[in-house]
Amino acid sequence: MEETRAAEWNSSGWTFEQAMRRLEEIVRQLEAGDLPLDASIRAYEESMKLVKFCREQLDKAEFQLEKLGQELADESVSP
Amino acid sequence: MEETRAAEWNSSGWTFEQAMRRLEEIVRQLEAGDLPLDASIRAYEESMKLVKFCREQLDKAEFQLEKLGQELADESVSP
Amino acid sequence: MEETRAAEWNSSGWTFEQAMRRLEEIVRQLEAGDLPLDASIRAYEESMKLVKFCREQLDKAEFQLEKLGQELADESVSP
Amino acid sequence: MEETRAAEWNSSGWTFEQAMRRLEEIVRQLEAGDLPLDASIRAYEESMKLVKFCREQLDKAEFQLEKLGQELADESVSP
Amino acid sequence: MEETRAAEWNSSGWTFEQAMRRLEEIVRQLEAGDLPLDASIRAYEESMKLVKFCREQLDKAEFQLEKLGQELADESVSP
Amino acid sequence: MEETRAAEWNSSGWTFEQAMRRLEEIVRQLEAGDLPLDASIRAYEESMKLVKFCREQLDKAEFQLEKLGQELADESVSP
Amino acid sequence: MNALTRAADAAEAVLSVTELNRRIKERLESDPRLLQCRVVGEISNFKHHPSGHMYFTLKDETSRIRAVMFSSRNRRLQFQPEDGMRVIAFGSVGVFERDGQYQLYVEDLEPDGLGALYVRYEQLRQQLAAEGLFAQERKRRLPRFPLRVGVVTSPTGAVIRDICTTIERRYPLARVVLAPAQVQGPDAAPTIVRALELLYGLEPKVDVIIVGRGGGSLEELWPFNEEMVVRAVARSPVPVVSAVGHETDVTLCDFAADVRAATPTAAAELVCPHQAELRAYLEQALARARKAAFVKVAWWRDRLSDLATRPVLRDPARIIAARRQLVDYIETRVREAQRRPIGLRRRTLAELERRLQRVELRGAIQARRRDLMRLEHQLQSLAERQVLLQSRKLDAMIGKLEALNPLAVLRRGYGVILDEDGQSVITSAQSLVPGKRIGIRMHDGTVEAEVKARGGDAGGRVEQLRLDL
Repeated sequence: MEETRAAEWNSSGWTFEQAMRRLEEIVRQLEAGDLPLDASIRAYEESMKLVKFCREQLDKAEFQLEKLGQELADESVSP
Repeated sequence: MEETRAAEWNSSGWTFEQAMRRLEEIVRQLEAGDLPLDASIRAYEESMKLVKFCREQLDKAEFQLEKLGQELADESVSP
Repeated sequence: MEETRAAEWNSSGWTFEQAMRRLEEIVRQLEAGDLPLDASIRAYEESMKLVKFCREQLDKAEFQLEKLGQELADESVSP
Repeated sequence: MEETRAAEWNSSGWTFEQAMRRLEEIVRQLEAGDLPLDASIRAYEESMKLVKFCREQLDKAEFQLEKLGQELADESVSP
Repeated sequence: MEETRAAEWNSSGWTFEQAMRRLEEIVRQLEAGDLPLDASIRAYEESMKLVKFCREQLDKAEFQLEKLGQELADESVSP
Repeated sequence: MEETRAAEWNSSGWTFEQAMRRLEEIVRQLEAGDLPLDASIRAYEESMKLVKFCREQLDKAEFQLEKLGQELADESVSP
Repeated sequence: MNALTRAADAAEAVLSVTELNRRIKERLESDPRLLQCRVVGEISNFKHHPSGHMYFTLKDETSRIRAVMFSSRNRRLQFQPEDGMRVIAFGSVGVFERDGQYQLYVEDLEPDGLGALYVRYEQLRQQLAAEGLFAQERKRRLPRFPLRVGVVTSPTGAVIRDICTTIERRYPLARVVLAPAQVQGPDAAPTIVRALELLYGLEPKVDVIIVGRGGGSLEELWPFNEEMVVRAVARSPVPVVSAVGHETDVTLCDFAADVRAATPTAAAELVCPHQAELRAYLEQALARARKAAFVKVAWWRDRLSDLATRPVLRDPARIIAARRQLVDYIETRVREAQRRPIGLRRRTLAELERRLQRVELRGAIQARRRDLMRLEHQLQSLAERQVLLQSRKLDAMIGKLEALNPLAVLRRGYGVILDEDGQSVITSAQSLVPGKRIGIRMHDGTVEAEVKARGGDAGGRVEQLRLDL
């Protein structure tokens, strides 16, 4: 199942929220400690990717917000 | 749903009050943080447009009011 | 409802008192700030017309009173 | 009601007393301030007519004594 | 049966956990002491291979962890 | 039968355990003391060969054990 | 006189006081003129004794007499005698011997003249009052602007003249309708009633009626106390002003009327307004109406200007300004809130990362390594033990075998003779024929030998010795 998920993940049509949910699931599994060794490693690896993806999404979002704010500021100054 | 709204909005048969209510809804959603991340961004963008729309409505209204007030002032001076 | 009223008003079979009551109602509504923006504008416009109408009525009334008083004075002097 | 009264008045079969009472009523109504504006004006106009009527009545009045016939036994006794 | 297992083993689709379970089974068998000498030796030989496999798995896992940790650290520092 | 056995034995497809069992049998026969001397001597001579065989087996096993243990130890040190 | 003469005639005859008083008493009480006599006089020193008897003095301008009226007599009196009251007493003169006093024993007492009328007046007043004829709530207000004023009085007297003069002067609008009546004398009452009835039936109606006559004695005013007159006044359909006599004279007619006037002139003044006042009122009314109308207009103007100058109308930008504030406020909130979803998520993400970091994969690997090591050691020792066990078993076997070594006796010098091929043991000498090749097994080896002889020649010759072991 993890394989499938990881695959799904790499195909990357995921939203931030899906990524976060997956990340939480992984963290929970890792915390529970009931994964086989290689699955643990893969899960850990996936979690790293998810963290990275989420961070990027957030950065992107922040950037968009800033851009929007800037546009609005320009508009409200210029006209 | 937000998509639909934004669409509705752009078709612009809205009143000032509707725009304000929508703004309040957006603020509430943003403050609660319960929108998906991308929806949040879109909501913010929408809110900025709504603010602009509201301001324009108010400018228009003010202009009309001033004109009306002026007419009255003219009448009450002249006759 | 405001539409209807404004229409009624323009058809102008109104009495001074009705006009004053309507004016008071409008002022109250405007002061309470519970009218929608466009309705506010219309209400303001209506109020301007009402003020004008009422003033004219009062002027007319006063003029009539003066005239009547004059007639009486003439009569009581002449015969 | 005022309309009716004013009309009645003009038809002029009124007595001095009726005129006086009407005048008093009008003055009371006017002073109470509960007449509509146009009714006030009309009332004032009516009051002028009433005063005029009463004055004329007084001016043209001639005292009259009417004696009813009753046979009295002994008129000469009375002091 | 052990032959079969060892064979299966050499074809190596095994996981760490399966290997560990097999090791424990071997221990149990050896403790029971009912294995013929050459079977014991073969079992021991198999167990040594399993130990080796497990070690490698652990080494690999550890290495991957190091690498991932390093990557994450690099990313969270650099951008 | 013993003949056959001894013959069998010399053809040498025996295991350590078979050899040990044969040894025990020989001991039991010798202890019973009802063998003719030459049979005894032959039995004894056979036992000597069996002992030799067993010892060799054990030595071989010991050697293998040592070798396997050594290999594993080497591996765990070197890489 | 007779007694005195007699006393002079018989000087020596001395009388006791008692005898004298008795003689006086006999004399007085035998005079018919002093029995059943009527005396008029004024009451003074009136005392109503607790025993019920009344004691008083009757007097006139020059003289007085004591009087007593016993309770058996005075119980029936219609009025309460009092000092100053003129009364006619009916009774007889008697003597009270103990005091030597003569006095009038009153059997009946009535008020003198007017007093009697007064009593009738009072009785009738009480009766009619009890019927409610004089009740205050029956009183009507006078019409304010009467057109026809009915007057019931003598057509020739001053009353009608006064009334006409007054009304003509004050209020010429009103016509006076005179219903003549006799206002005094025993026949007056019916004429008054008839006059009233006339006015009551008149068409057009009179608005108010004045009933009047000038001042006079009680007897003169009496018709206006007559029951028929009072009742006639009381049933008048229009308000009645009673103006009978002077102010001090109150007739029952006054009580029955709606208003009482002190004089006829006062009645006329009550009945109609003064035209000067009316004219003044008209002026005033006009001025008041005018003022009220202007006040009304001014009041509306104030209200209108109050409304028109309300901030919201004068400065409609306020309507907008409040909303602008709202927009600003909401924009501020939006701007403040815009990063909140990101912030919240960053926190969640950071928390997940922290949790990830806390996950001890390395530790898990170490634990597994330890498990593995333990297994390895176990395996090693188990495998070694297995070999050791077998090798001990083998050693034990060897020990036993050594003890059972069939060749052990050979050490003590025994040898075993084997056949030529060393396979079987030769147990009988019979089979040892000379020349037969045999093997001899000693403890330390086997030699080949050849049998040389048998029997006695016990010593064989060993040709060859070879160690086979």
